[in-house]
Formats: sequence, structure tokens, C-alpha cells
Amino acid sequence: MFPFCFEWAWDMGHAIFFGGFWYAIGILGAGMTYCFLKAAYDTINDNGDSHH
Amino acid sequence: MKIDRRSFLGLGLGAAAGIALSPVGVKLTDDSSIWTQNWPWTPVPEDGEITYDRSVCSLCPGACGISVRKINGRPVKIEGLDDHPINNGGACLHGISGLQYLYDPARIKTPLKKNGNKFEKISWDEAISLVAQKLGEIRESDTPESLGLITGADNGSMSRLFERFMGAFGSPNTYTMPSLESNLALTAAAIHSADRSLGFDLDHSDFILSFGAAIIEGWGSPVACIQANASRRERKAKLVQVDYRLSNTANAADKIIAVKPGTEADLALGLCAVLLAKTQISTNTLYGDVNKLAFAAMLEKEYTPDKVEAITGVKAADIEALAMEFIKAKAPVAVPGKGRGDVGQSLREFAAVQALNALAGRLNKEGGVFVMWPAGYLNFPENVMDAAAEQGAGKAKLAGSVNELVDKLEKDGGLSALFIYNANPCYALNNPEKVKAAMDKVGFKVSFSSFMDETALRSDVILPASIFLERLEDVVSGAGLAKTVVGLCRPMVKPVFDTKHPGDALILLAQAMGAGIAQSFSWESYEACLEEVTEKIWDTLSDDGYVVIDDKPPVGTPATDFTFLVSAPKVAVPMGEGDYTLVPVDKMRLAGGSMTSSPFAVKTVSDTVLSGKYSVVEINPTTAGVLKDGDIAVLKTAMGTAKVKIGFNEGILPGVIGMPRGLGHAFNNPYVAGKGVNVNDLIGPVIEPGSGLDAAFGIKASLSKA
Amino acid sequence: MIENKKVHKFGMVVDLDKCTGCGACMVSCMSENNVPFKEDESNKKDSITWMRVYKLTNGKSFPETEIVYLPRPCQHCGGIGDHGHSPCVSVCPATATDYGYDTGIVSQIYTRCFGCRYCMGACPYHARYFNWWDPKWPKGMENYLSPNVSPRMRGVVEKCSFCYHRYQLAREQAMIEDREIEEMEYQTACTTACPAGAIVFGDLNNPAHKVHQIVKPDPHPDPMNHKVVGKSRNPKVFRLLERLGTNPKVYYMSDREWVRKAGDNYLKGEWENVKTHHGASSSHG
Amino acid sequence: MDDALIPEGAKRCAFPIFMIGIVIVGAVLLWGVYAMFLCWFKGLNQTNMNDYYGFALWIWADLAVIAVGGGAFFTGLLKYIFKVDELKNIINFAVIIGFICYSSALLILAIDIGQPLRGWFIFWHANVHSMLTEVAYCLSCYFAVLTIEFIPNILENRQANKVPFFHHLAHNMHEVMAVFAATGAFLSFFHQGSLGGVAGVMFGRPFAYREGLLIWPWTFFLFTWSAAAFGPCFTLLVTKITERITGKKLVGDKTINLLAKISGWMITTYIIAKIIDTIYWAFVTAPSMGFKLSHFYSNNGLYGYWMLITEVILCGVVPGLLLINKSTRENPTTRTIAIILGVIGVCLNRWVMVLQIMAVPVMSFDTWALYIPSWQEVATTILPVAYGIILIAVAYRYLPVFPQELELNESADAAAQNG
Repeated sequence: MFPFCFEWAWDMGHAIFFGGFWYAIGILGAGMTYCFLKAAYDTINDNGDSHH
Repeated sequence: MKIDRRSFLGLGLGAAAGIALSPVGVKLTDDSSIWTQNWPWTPVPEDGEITYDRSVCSLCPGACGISVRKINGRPVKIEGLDDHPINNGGACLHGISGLQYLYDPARIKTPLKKNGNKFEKISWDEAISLVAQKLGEIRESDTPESLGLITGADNGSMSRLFERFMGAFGSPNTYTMPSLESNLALTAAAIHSADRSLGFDLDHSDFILSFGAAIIEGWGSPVACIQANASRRERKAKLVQVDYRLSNTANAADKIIAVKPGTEADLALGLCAVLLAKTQISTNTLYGDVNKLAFAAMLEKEYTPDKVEAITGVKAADIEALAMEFIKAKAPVAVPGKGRGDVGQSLREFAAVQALNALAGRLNKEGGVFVMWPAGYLNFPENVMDAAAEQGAGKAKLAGSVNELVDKLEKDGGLSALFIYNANPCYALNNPEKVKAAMDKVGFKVSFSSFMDETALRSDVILPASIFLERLEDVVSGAGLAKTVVGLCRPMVKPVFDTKHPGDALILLAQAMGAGIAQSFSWESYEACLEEVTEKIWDTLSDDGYVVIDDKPPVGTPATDFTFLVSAPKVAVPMGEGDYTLVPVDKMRLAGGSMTSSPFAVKTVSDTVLSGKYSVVEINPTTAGVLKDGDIAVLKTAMGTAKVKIGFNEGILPGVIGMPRGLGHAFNNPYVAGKGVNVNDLIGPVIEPGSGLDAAFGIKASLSKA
Repeated sequence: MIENKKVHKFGMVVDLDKCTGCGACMVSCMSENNVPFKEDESNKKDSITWMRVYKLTNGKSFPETEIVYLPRPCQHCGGIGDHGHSPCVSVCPATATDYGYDTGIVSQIYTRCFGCRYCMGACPYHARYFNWWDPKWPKGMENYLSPNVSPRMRGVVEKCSFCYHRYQLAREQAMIEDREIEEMEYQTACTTACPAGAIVFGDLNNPAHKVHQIVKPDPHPDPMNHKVVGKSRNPKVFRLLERLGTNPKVYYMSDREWVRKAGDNYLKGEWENVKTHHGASSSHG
Repeated sequence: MDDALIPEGAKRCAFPIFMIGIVIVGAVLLWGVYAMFLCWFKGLNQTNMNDYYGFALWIWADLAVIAVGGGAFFTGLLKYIFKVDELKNIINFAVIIGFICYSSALLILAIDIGQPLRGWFIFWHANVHSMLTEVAYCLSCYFAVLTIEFIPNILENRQANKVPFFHHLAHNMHEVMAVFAATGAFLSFFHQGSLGGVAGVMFGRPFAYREGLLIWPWTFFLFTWSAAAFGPCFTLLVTKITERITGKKLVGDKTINLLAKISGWMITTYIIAKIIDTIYWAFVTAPSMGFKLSHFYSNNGLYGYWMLITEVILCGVVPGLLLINKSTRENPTTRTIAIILGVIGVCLNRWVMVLQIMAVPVMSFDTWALYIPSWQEVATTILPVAYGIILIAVAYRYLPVFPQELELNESADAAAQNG
């Protein structure tokens, strides 16, 4: 749920709950984005064998 | 551009991002949200202006005022009518679910003609001329008396109209189904005078002694009775219930007198004997009584407390105490009629209870029993009787009651045609198989039913009737009420199917018959007829929706004739063999008699009454033997066997099996029919000498594990 | 604006000594609220009856046996401390059931419910029903359906709403006429149908209303159990499972002690204390 | 036939034999899928649930698979956060088991709800006070974490790994796995707890209700703790079964014993807490609502005291003690008995916390409600098992799931050759 939904209330419950939720989503999203971008970068520069 | 790995990857990622950002997702989500919230197969009732219309419910003899809520003229809810003299805003579950009857799956949608084993649709013109032709043949063969009529109620303009038809046709063979109303009329006729009825002023009584009457389970006018019971505490009125099981009424009572089933009359006579022996009232205050001395002698000899104890199982001391409590109350009243007081009643029992009222000086007293005059608001013009009619109507009736008629028909026949209106004898009478066999002996049966019930299924022609919500009719109270109120039932909706008011159908038929019959039915419609015959009260009736004819005790004390009680031999003990006595049990949530329950009513029925396809029978655990609660058992009587479910009930006398009435219908309504067993299938009629009533309150039965 | 400024707390008291178990309330409710029916309704565990009449017995044998019929609509719980967190509302994941702080009524939004049935598990009164089947009316019978209550679909939970639509209609009328709702203007379908007059409905916050006068709700938390608010100061009046702190707005009344005792669970010896406490609390306010 | 896909050096059964197995299990799977579609298209009338049993077999299965799937988050937590490096030998498999458990849980939920197409309302119209909302959020997020943890293993397939992008992606995901694992542990902690909270907050149901800390009833913590404790038991059990079926040693004893030891201590500490909770509930919480313990465990055909004793003593205390004791832990027979008892124990706990709650009457005039699931419910509950078997079979055949496989079986092969 987003703050612009009518059920939204600016209270502790919503702040903690959705804070945690969006935080988790954010980390997962950012982490995966990083991995994809880094993988794409590594592929393009083809220095991927370095870790072997 | 060369598609290499890099650009392919880019394209893929780009497409994914593009779809994610495009409105497609949001749109699909939104659509699925809307679609999943409004399934196309979930009905959306049409909205509109709310209005309320007043009418009267005629499902049972209660004659309650109803208020019908409509949306744009479409009825959506039935409620009790506020300030109505009978039900004062209250309603019962059957009345409230009245709208379900409009669209009942078993409703007969057009006139039908039996062809072999099947019904085929015909037009009203065809139907009327078919019946007119058959009846014409009967009259031509000079046996007009061989037309019979079985009706449900015998008051109001519709029953008068049917009787009028029979008169003009030339047959005396009119029979009514047993009802509390008819039993009370018989009682009045037996011990007071003919053409009277009895009304019990429960509202003003301070001591109600009920002989098994299910006062809060459908006896009389149900809502009025429930209200009278509800006000008892404020009025400090006592209720003593004579019963063999803990019915709801017994449970609501201040005291229960446990009695062996079928001995209620003896208890009433025992109480009379105590009153005679211990008080001076009978010899001093009663006047104009016939055969009082013989009655007193009989009581003295046969109904001493000790003897009554031996018969009823009620302790002699309790009998004496009860009698004294009764007589010392300010406004006591004794109420007859086990259960709803319709089927399986004995006139001896009704009369004994009424004798108790008479001895206690409770006739025509406030809070007592009223010996009432007929409503007398109907003025029909003289019937035009032609020669054939005169001749036929002068003949003797085939039988004294509908039960005797069934007997007679089954054995020797005797009717060539039969009208059935407002009755379902093939279900409601004891031993329906015999009734069906009797029906088969009648050549031509015409049903005026609204529903394809057990009896309609056996008819040759059906002239389908509009139900109470579709028709105009005067509905007069009765059924043990101590007041006479005529209500006007008004069409709340146009007939849903190709049905007619049975009055209109009868008028059409009479006119098609020609001769004197047509002259007797010269109205252009039932509406015109009703307006004419209720002329005195029509204006008030149509303006207010009801007319209170009388609600005060009748003046004077009527004479009491004890001849019937002195001569009435006792009914034989229940027939057959078995360790148990099977008795039918009336339940408020199950309609009895000719009325069928609605889907809503059946839905409310407890699982201790109906469980899946099984009727649940009440039995005291102490006499259940090896049977356990919830077992499926075979219940066997001299009349038949049935599989039932055992329901332990501490509240029933040991040795008695209570079986709900109103189940076991067999017709095409999956919500109501095919559930449980019709208790009448298991009980054989026992015709009471002197009254012709089927007095079989029960039957010997045996139980074994299935 | 034309808001009704008063905060209502609609509630009900059922006189169990008057109830005859006739079933009129059940049918009136079904017909008022478009409750469906199916061919076999004898399994009461899947039969939708917003108002259900329970049959209780005192467990003694004939002729000491006594029966009492106990009509059970949704209890419209206020939850612990009467703060509006009723057992069902607090657990619904999709806000499909909600507590009306202005009425005390627990609502149910059928089109939002997705059928997880957590609320049914949380409700100790079995007042909540699931549509295991798609409701089907025999041909033509949909014609009697009322537009004031939407017919439900398969897969959602439904329950008694204290005939909320009747409140809405009454409120609209009162708003137009710029006045408060009269006591008799808003009555539930079961109340109006009861032929025995066993049900009294009204605003528990309004001392002029009959329900308030019978119940005399204690506005303070019960000193013996702080979860409980609104305990009746009438010693004959009790609530179902009051000790749990669900704080229902449906009260029951009986002269008979065994009936009052059946309303809740008591350990050995506890009832004797509670019984006297009941009387004592009437001096409380 | 499919040699190119099989990890280098690994020995796998012949493809036709593999396919026969898959087809047999697949038939069971299809039976479940059929039942699933029945439930979706005809509605939940296909089940034997009713208004008393709003929660039944499925919700038990849901809670049970999530509990036993707890091995994934707990092993991940130990491996990536507490750096217990030894567990690298079993982490892949733990993740796969977790992935199966959680995907199954989501599938069951999708069948269980009355209006599956509205399922997303839980996110859109969320009620933050509901434990179930928390469950749904954390469950779906954690499933995403498990997917993320599973992906590198998939990409390590011999063919997939040849694609440079996949190769790099797997590598990079390994690099940041600790972040994902930490998030996963956080999410897991909450949804395992919330599942316990689901029961514990029902203050209308004295059998379920527990007091607690702030908004969290004790069952919140007990559920998290029990999932962490018994989850590894399930991982070990599935490993054992896989080893039995493949006839190979797949995880080294050192790893097994380490995980068993950790699980043993977790179980022991959990069961102490559980016993304290039970005593407090039985002697304080329930009596305050008017209930004696005997009310919950008598007058019915199934839920007797035996249930409580089996759960706590036989399937709690006993496996705990067996696993913390070095000799019984390192004895394969007693270890296996302990992990089987442990898995039964946690499943029984979830059963009690779902079905017994529904069965116990609360109103004094109500009766015990017992229920027997319909075949559709049974089939849809077995469906995830079949699906799990297939996924494990495929993963084992084509992915380098067990890092020690070659090493452990080389010597065996050599020994066989020498012998």
C-alpha cells in the first residue's frame, strides 16, 4: 500500500510496517540491480575470468 | 544493425522495463479488481423508490396483518403490520418468507391436464370448458351429488363461494380438512349449539391450563398466541402445560403436568370431577344444562382422582391441587388441542376441556372462553337452484367427515368427480397411501392448487390459483382467537404465472356450465362478488385493510349439553404392537397441514429435527436401549417403516417417540421436499365414534438399529 | 455540515425468558439481507444464518429439564478495552471488515474480502459465515432481492451488520430533516420481526433509549478485569464470553441463574463470586 | 542423452530411469493439479472445511512447510552472517528445500483463499494490525530472497555457466549474498513469528491466545525459534533421504553433525521456552478466561493429552537431548531418529495451533467440531510434495548442489574399483 491510498494513515503502525516492507524491497531491488548491472559491465569488459 | 549478444540483452532489459512502466500492468490490475468484485452471475437487484403496502397473510388461519415493502413496485420484504388488531407488528417466520412462495419451484405455472402419467399445458379456455363438459356429463346422468369438494378452511367468501357452487350444482358432499377451527366448531356444536365457534381470551386470562396446546408453536393464530404468552409475565398470568414432552410451550410454562399421551381428556374430566366434588359451583350457578346429572354421576363414578391417576399417570393429589388452583384463579381458561390442534384430535378431549371451562364458569367471561357467533359479514344472494340441484342437494352426505369419506371412497367409491381447494389430503391426513388409493377411485379430480403438491400431482385437471400475494380476498380470523377480525388480502403483485384467482376460475366455470349454476354466479369477477357480498363493511375494509367485527365477550351464558360427553365412548388405544408410542410433534419452524414450508423456514430447522435426509426422532435416553444418539434406526409401526435418526432428548416421557410433523414432502421442490419422513405415513387413522374425527394421536412403534 | 455529531453505540438486549425459539428473527434477517439458501441446510456448520438461534438446556432430566433459546447475531465486539479492535477486525488482512467508531457496528465489505477466513477463526461466536457456494436462487426468485444489501459471491465471508442499511436510510432521512435519528427509526429486521418482543435494539450511549435503560452499561472498565468495558449494571443482564474482553454490544437477559451462567466459562467456585460481583457493580456508578 | 547438462564428473542414473521416476511422481502431481483446478473453478465447497473449520488441513500444511523450510533462512544466517563456513556444503540444498517449501506455501495460499483473483488486496488494502498481512508481506519478500539465493546455483549449471553474462551474474550475486541473506533472516524472523502471532493474537480463542511482549504474543517468538530449531532437522532429513535414494554420500559427516548440533541446542532451548509457555498458559492465561486445561483435551475423539505429550516430550525434549549429546548425535541411527521426531514435532505443533484451535468449543453451549479433509484437500496438500520431489530430482541431476559430492564419492568409487 502506498501513502496515497485512502486507507493509509500516518501512524506508528503504518510507518513501522511499511517502513520495514519498503526497506526490504529496496534492499532486494537495489541488490539485484547492482548484480545485473555489474554482471552486464563484467560481460562487456570481459574480465570475468579473474575470479577463477 | 547486427543483433549481437549485447544488443539482445539491452533489448530484453529495455522491453521488460518498458512493460513494467507502461500503463498495461495498472490497467490489467484495475480490470481484474473490478471484474473480481462484480461477478456477472451475482445478481444486482434493481434499486428504486421504497413503498409499503398493507395486506393480510392467509398462509395459515392466523390472519395476521402484513406490510409489504416494495422497490419500484417490486415486493422485497414482508413484515408484520404495526397496530394490527391480531398481530400488532409481529410476524412469524412463514409469513415473513411469504415472497418465496411467489417463485416457488413447485408452483403451477399454467392450467394443466393429465394425459396418461404426464401433465400437459392447456389454456384457461380449454381447461374451463374441459371441466365444464365433465361436470355437465355428471349432471346429465342425474347424479350431481357425486361431485365432491375438499377444502381447507370453511370461513370467508371463498369457502362460501365453493359451497355455493356445490349447492347450485346439486351436491351435499362438501368436506373440510381437520383444522383447529373445525375442531372448535365441532366442539361448540357438540356441547353448546351449532354454528358457533370457540375463542380463548388468552390475553386476559391469568391462569392458562393448556392440554398440550402448542401455544407458542403454531396453535391458533400463532403470532397472537406468542404475544399473549410474552405478556404473561407482566400480567402475572400463569401457564400450566399438560404434556408428554418438553415442547417449547411446556418449557415456557410455569408448571408441566406430565401425562401419558392420549389421556388428556381423562385428566380434564378428572379435574371436572374434583370441581364437582369439592365446590358447589356446578350445581348452583350453571343453568340450562342438558344431561348435567348424568354427567355428574359419570364423573363421580369413573373419574375420581385415584382412577384418573391410574389412567393418566398424574398423581391424585396433583389433580386435586390443580383443580383447586384453576378454580381459585381470577380468570382461568382451559385450552384444548394437542400441538396445533388440527390433525389427530379427539372431540371427546375438546369437549372435556370445554366442560371444565363450563363448570368453572368461564364461558363468555373476559379471560375465559367465548362461545362466538359466526362473523356474519357476508351476504350472498339466494342461490338459484334448478331441479337437478334441488334433487341432488337433498341427498344424504356420503360421510360425516373427510376421514370417513376417505374410508368410504377407498372401499366402495361413490364420487365421480372431486374438487380440491386449499387442501393437501394426500400429505396431511394420516395414512396418505390410503388417501391416494381413495383418490384413485374418483374418476375426475380438479385441483385449484397453487403448488404441485402430493394431491395436485394426482389430479386430472389443475386450475392453478394465484397465491395470497397475487389476489384479493377477505380473510377472517378464527382459530381460537377471542375476537373476530376481517382483513383484506390485496394483490401485492400481478400474478407471476398464468394463474387465476380461484374465485374467478369458479365464476368462469359456473358460467360455462350455464343453467342455474351460471345464474348463481352472475358476477363479472370475484372482485365484484366480494364487493357485493361484503357490502356492509366493504368501505371500511378497503380503506383500513381490516374490520374488527367483535372483540368483547359475547353476552349471556350459553347452555351446555353434556350428552356427547356422557355417551362418548373412549377411543381405542393406539393400534399395533411395539414398546414405544410414536407421536407426531408440531414445530413452529415447520408448516403443517396443507401449507408447505418455504426454503427459508426449512433452513432454520434445527439439526435435532432434520439431519440430511433423515427425520430426527426424540427419545428419552433411558428407554433408548442399545440405540445411541445419532444412530440411524428403523422405526416400525403397523402402518409402515421408516429410517430415522435417533435424537436423545431428556425432555420427553420415557417410552414415547416424538417425530416432527411437516417433513417428508414428495414433490418437485428440492429445498423443501425429499427431506425426512412424513410422520402421517406411519400413523393409521382411528376414527372416533360420534365425531368422525381421526383421533389417532399416536401409534405403537418399535425401533431397531439400522 | 449535517453530520450526526453524537457518537452512537448501537446494541441489543435479548430477553431469553421471552424468546420462544420461533425462528422469525432468523427468517426476517435472511429475507432482509438477501441471505441465500441451498438444497440441504441441515449441516449447520455450513449454513449461512447471520442470526442463529442456539438451544441450550440445563442438562437435567425430565421434568426438571429446561430449555432456553439464545438468538445469536454478530456480537459487534468492541474488542479489549472497547477500543474498536474486535477479534475479527484486528485480524482481517485486507481491511474488509471494519469497526465503525461512530456506530460501534462491525462492517463487512464483501467485494474486498478475498476469503482467507482468518476472521472466522478469530470469532468465538461463530457469527461469521463463508460462502462455500455461489449463491443461487431458483428461477425468478432473485426478483425478491433487496437492493439495499448487495448479494454476496462465492468465496467471501458475510455476517450480521445490525441491518446497517436501515441505519443509512434512517440517517439520510434525519439529515434531510436536520435532526437526530429517533429510536424507533432505526431497528434491525430481527427486532421488528420478533413476535414475542424479546429483542430490544437502540443506542447504548443514549440514556433515553430502552436498551440503555435495561442494560445500564458501566462506562468504566470492570475493576476485576480491565479488558471488560460496558458491563451491565443490571444483575439479570450478561454478555456472551464477557471475560474474554471481546466487549460485545449484544446483551442477554434472564431471570434464571443457569442461563446467565451459561453465557461464559467459569472455573469451579468462580460463578459464586461473579454472581455477587454482578450485583455489587450496580452500586458502582 | 542429457549428459551435457549434468555437472562435470558427476555420476547420474540413466535418463530413461530418471524419466520413469519423474513420470510416476508427475502423475501424483497432476492429480493434485486437477484437485487444485477443481477448487479454483468450483470453489471451496470442494473441501470439507466449514464455518467452524475456516482454517484446516491447508493452513496446517502451509504453516508446516514454512516451519520446516526454516532451515533455509537459519542455515543462511549461520553461513553468511555468522560465517560458519562449514555449512557451505549444505547451504545450496537448504536453499532449494526452502525454495520448494515457500513456493508450496504460496501455492497453497492461492488455493486456500476464496477469491484467488483478489489475493493481492492483502497488499493493496493492507491492514497493518493483522498478523496475516505481515505474514503475506514477509512471505512473498522472503520467497524473493530464496529465489535470489537459488538463482546462482541454477546459473552454475554446466551449460548456463558457459554464457558469460550468467557466469558473471552468478559470481556477483555470490559476492553480495550476505546482504540478501541478512534481509532474508530479518524477513524470516518476522513472518515465522507472525505465523505464530496469527494464533496467539486470537483473544476470542482461549486455546490459541497467549500473552506476550508489546504487540507480539509469545507464540510469535516460539514459532520463529521452533522454525530455526526444527528447520535444519528437515534439511538433514531430506538430505538423508536424497542420499538413500541416490545411493551416494552427498554431505560430509562434519557438516551434518555440526548442523545437527546447532539444531539440537536450538530445539532444547526452544522446548524449555515452550514448556514454560505451556505451563503459564495452562495455569494462568486460560484459567483467567474461565478454562481448565482439561477443557481443551477431553470430550472428543482426537485431541487428548497425548497430543500435548507427544509434541512436547516425545518430539521435543527427546530429539533435543539426542542431538546435543555427542554420542547419540554422531550415531547415524539415533541422529536420524532424532531428526524424524523433530520434524514430526514441529508439524504436530503447527497442527495443534491450527486445527485444535478450531475444534475446541469456546461458548459453554458449543460442541467440539471435528473434521476430515476431502480428497481434494489431500491431493492439493500432496501436490507440493510431488512438486518438491521433482524439483529436487531435477536440481540434483543438473546442478552442482552438493560441493562435496565428487570428493566424498571418489574414494568410494576408488574403493569399489580396488575391491
